[in-house]
Amino acid sequence: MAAPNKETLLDWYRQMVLIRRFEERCAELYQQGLIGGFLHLYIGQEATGVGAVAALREQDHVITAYRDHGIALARGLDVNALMAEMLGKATGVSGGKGGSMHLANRDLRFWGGYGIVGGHLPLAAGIALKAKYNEEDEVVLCLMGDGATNIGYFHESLNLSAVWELPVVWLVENNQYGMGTSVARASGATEIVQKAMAYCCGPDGRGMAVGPRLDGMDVIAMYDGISEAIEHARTKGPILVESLTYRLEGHSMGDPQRYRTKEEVEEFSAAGPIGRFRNHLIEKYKNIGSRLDSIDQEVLDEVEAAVEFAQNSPDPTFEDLTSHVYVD
Amino acid sequence: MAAPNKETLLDWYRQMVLIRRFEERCAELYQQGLIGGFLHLYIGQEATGVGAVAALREQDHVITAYRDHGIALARGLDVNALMAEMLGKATGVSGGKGGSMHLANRDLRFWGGYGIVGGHLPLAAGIALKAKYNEEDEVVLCLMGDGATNIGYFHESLNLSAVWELPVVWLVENNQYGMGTSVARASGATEIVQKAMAYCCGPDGRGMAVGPRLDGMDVIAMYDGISEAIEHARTKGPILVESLTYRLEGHSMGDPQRYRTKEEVEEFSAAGPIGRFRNHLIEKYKNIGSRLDSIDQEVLDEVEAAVEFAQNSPDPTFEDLTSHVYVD
Amino acid sequence: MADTPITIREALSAALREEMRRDERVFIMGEEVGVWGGTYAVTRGFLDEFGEKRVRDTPIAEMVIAGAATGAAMAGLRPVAEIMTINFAFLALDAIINHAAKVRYMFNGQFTVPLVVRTTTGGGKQLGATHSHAPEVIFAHFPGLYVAVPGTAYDAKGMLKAAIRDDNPVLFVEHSTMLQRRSPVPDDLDFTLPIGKSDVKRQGDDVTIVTYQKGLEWSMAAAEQLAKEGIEVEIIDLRWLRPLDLEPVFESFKKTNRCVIVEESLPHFNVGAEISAQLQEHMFDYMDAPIKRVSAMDIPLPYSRELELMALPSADKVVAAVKEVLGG
Amino acid sequence: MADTPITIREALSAALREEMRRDERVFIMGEEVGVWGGTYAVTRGFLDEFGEKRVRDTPIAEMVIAGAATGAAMAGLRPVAEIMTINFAFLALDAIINHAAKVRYMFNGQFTVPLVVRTTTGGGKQLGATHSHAPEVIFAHFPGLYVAVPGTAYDAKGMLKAAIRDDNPVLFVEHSTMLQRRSPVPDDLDFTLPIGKSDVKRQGDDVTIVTYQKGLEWSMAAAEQLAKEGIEVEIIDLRWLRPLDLEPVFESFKKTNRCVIVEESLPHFNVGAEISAQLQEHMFDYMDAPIKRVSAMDIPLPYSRELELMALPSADKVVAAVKEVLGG
Ligand SMILES: Cc1ncc(C[n+]2csc(CCOP(=O)(O)OP(=O)(O)O)c2C)c(N)n1
Ligand SMILES: Cc1ncc(C[n+]2csc(CCOP(=O)(O)OP(=O)(O)O)c2C)c(N)n1
Ligand SMILES: [Mg+2]
Ligand SMILES: [Mg+2]
Repeated sequence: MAAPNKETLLDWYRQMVLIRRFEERCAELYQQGLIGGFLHLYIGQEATGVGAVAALREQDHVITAYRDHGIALARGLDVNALMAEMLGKATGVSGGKGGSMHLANRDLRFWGGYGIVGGHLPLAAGIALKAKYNEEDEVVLCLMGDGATNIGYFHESLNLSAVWELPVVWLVENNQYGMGTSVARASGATEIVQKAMAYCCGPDGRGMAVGPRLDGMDVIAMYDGISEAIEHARTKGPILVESLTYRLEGHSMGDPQRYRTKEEVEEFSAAGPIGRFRNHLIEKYKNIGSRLDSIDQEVLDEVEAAVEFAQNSPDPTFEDLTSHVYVD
Repeated sequence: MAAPNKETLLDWYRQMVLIRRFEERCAELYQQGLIGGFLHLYIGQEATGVGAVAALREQDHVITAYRDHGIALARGLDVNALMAEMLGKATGVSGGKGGSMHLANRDLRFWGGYGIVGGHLPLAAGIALKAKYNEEDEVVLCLMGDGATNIGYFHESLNLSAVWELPVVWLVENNQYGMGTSVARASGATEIVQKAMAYCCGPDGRGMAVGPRLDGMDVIAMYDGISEAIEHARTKGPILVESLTYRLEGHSMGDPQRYRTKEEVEEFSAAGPIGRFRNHLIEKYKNIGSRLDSIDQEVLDEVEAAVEFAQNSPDPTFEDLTSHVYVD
Repeated sequence: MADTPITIREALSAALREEMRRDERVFIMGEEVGVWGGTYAVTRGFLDEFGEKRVRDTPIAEMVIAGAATGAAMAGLRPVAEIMTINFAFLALDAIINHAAKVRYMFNGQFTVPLVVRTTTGGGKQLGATHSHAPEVIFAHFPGLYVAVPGTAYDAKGMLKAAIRDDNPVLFVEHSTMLQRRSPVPDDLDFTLPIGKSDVKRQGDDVTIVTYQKGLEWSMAAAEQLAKEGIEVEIIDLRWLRPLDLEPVFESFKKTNRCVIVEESLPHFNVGAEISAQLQEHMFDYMDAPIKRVSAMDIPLPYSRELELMALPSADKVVAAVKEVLGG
Repeated sequence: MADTPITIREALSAALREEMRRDERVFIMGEEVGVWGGTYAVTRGFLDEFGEKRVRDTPIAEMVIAGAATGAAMAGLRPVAEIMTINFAFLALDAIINHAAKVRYMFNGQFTVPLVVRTTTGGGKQLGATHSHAPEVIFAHFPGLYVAVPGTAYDAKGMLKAAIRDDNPVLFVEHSTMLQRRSPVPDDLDFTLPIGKSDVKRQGDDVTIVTYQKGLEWSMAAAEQLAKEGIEVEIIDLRWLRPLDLEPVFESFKKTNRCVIVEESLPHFNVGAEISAQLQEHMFDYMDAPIKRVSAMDIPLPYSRELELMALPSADKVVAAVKEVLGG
């Protein structure tokens, strides 16, 4: 794993800002009634998604839960098509049938966001099984929330991946809450990586590796940690990794947030991943400020253009309504 | 926990022999077509059930899976009514509606055998919640097989018991196979108690305790170990305990047993719990041989009488068929 | 009787609060019922009034929510468990059907399960395919359980109180888009409605409409449109899918000889199928026209607002069906 | 075509073996499919022929069996997953309905799920309430999935091969008490039967019987009895509950004007309800008598042999229903 060069770091910065602006714009569009359903923003978690996805190789796979905008953008899905999906348009990544929770792009090996907590974990195991079955050098990165680690799907999926030695990196985005329930109120083990002990270690050390608890607010730490985890998954088998991060917005829109204090949120906001990374870049490279500013501006324009694209896109039709229920 | 005296030990011996004879007789009745459905014998696991249940106080609760005859007998359910249930008679413990897999006696706080793997684990958590809710000094002993520790129910139930600090002793009867699948082929962690790490330890050490791996072929070791576990559950919270045992017969009737060798079975049979305990008693108490012989004979008679009782009992009627679907 | 107009949300809250005050054994458990105040704000303020013992937040773990509540009910408490939406109840199907609904019968009446599982149903909120089911019918298929589907505040309160007081397990289904609907509701602390009684919500001589919950709204709106054209429909609200009370439907049909069944669910193997089958069987001589069903289209629900509306039933679709059975 | 009389078990084995030989992507996974040789011996010898890669024993974990198979199918393999009995598929309802059946639609056709989930159904073996369901109807309710219910060896082979070759997810339901039934089956390696085609299994002019699987046996036996009395029934075997092919039923009904629907399932919200509803809707002018349904009684199935037989349908009950619709 080569240390990322300046252009790579700037690209990560761009991705993180893009996610932030995209999310903020989505929140506005939701308020205006242009986005419906649930809307789970990735604000605060950008470093986790960008760093983790950056560690993937082209042939690797990624799958996540409904909090999926950031992962989709990091994996390089088209911003226009993503925004169009938010607005339920025919040009959306899922033709307007999926919405915010169900973004995907098969060609980019982004297998989608999924709304049933834990429901995508078995899918990740299955995708990894395909790689192993065909003896292909591919790894699956499966992201999930801390809350998802308490559901039966988690147990069955991680265990199967251990017994079958599947190349999966199980990455828990521990943003400290599942809706309004803190980790300590929902989970016996509060250090979530410890749960890997239940799937470790069979004969000859086979089984799940207890991975690191990464600083999910540091994109470089995420990149490094997940790069190593992918190497582990390729060569040894599944691994459970935790990212310590924070959700700066409500769970979805309209969350009364009675479960945490304003002070807590402000503290995390001040130490937010984008400002931190910006400072890091400014410290590391002199005169980078104007580059960063112009990235900020480009991204703003990109998101605006995406909104325009989406708004000008056609609605899906009655034909779309009935298509793809079955393969004909 | 007082060391068991001679009469207690003899009673355990009696219970273990009773289970063995009961099971052997059931196997015959199955061959004769008098017992139907599935029949999961407890042969080989007698020390586990008898020692564990002996550790319970009257106010404690016990619940198990479909391999439930031994637990029912150890908890003191009437042998006649048990045998009648096997034969589907109206005088059976479940009125002939439950069968071998669904024995229960509410008064004796034996909450039943259950046929869905893992399905009774949440029930155990709920029963323990009742005790806690009412501030009653009661513990639930929940037995399950090694195979059951891989299902979602296990994860969700153990986690809830940890988060809510419920007084449950989760006892895994590790008889080395779930049907034909060995522990190593089914479970990431091969030392099953290690799975407690996923539910341990929250704030202030709250959570699941990693209990001992007990010698499930030694009734005294089981009694001691479960006695301690009950004390832990009463005062501190849930604990996961493992009994290392062996199923000497097939999974149910008609198991081709392609998954293990005759030699393996013979080895365990030679070291079987009843012979071992008998030798222990003979070493410990002189002249006990005739006492043991007469217990053997009494038990034989008791089982024969139960068969007779069952065969002479009436079948359930059409009225029984439709009763107890709902409370009126 | 002092009837106050309140919303369905308020009616549900009041029912729960009154029953919790009346009976110490009644408690609630589920995801976000406590600190958050209930995803749909039904239990707002409950944690303050009743404390953590009786208002229990759970991990995201539907199997154990339903299963542990079942165990607690068997042991003598009276849990009201909440499964956030009926989509997630798919995960609890085994706990609800194979355990809650069966333990009484299987053990010949030894156990009683005074359990209410509250959940929300329905599409129409752009939540996409996995979050928009109205699959009550699959739960109503099985004996041992009751299934409540209230459509007004009056019914919601009276039925929920009855469900909590009843000794049988009840799946209590609330419609997530109808919580703001308002109607007069008695303040009487002992106001309950009988279990398994349908209700004539509108009188008319021309066509019988059988429906429930959201279908009630579409039907009422259709009735107004039709009345303008001189067509008077009689609307029967099932209120319960189990016990299913078709007597008032038969009575009505004897008068109208024509029937339309309106429901939000899918078009095949749905509630309307059962009613249609029973009508033609028992009212054969009264049939003047084929019975029609109005339901959603036979597709998963899409995200796009336009598409979703096309797929769901509507007052217009009810009007059209009524005219069809009138031979229009 | 060289038709050899073989059992349903042999037909299923042959179908699986032929398809696995034909297509490297086809593999099987499930509890006890490998070393044990399949709980019902359908996959006996497969491990030897195809090896561990393609014959995969799993832990007891139905959620991940169905879910991982779905993921593998999305990724390009063609899994045949086995859920030991349909009772345990309750635990996989979310994986099957919310994932396997929906991912194609939700992501607008990006994913294809060439998955077969094999399972066994049916009561009649004294397995008690939780193990004796025939709940195929609840799976057939949902679009996106096909549901196969073969009743002869010929159908079993042709339908299973078609299911494996098809690109849609199929729940393939086998009846556990019919595996020894024998009929001539083509040896042709490319013998398949079209998906979603029902079949006239007996011709007659007096009454149409619509049925499937075990109902077919009861109906055939009833037909013989009735023929002796000069009553000739036409028997239509649905073979698939989804797609549901009622054309042959309508055709037959035009001739007979009377219909009895026979199924093993529960009496309410069952398969017969849908067929009855469609018949009265589309064949109203041909109806000479109310359509009758024959099903199990509305209770959980009990253990006792006598009670279970009372609760299940029988040839006699079919005879009685036929006479009833004939106005006898
Ligand atoms: C099976 C299931 N249960 C409940 C829900 C409702 N729900 C949606 S998100 C969520 C919280 C998940 O928390 P976490 O896994 O920590 O992810 P985060 O939202 O923090 O990213 C819940 C309870 C659901 N979608 N699926
Ligand atoms: C949910 C579920 N899946 C599968 C089965 C079928 N089955 C019955 S017993 C069993 C093996 C269980 O093994 P274990 O838990 O080790 O218990 P043991 O039989 O060894 O006592 C299986 C797979 C079941 N009853 N329930
Ligand atoms: Mg979280
Ligand atoms: Mg075992």
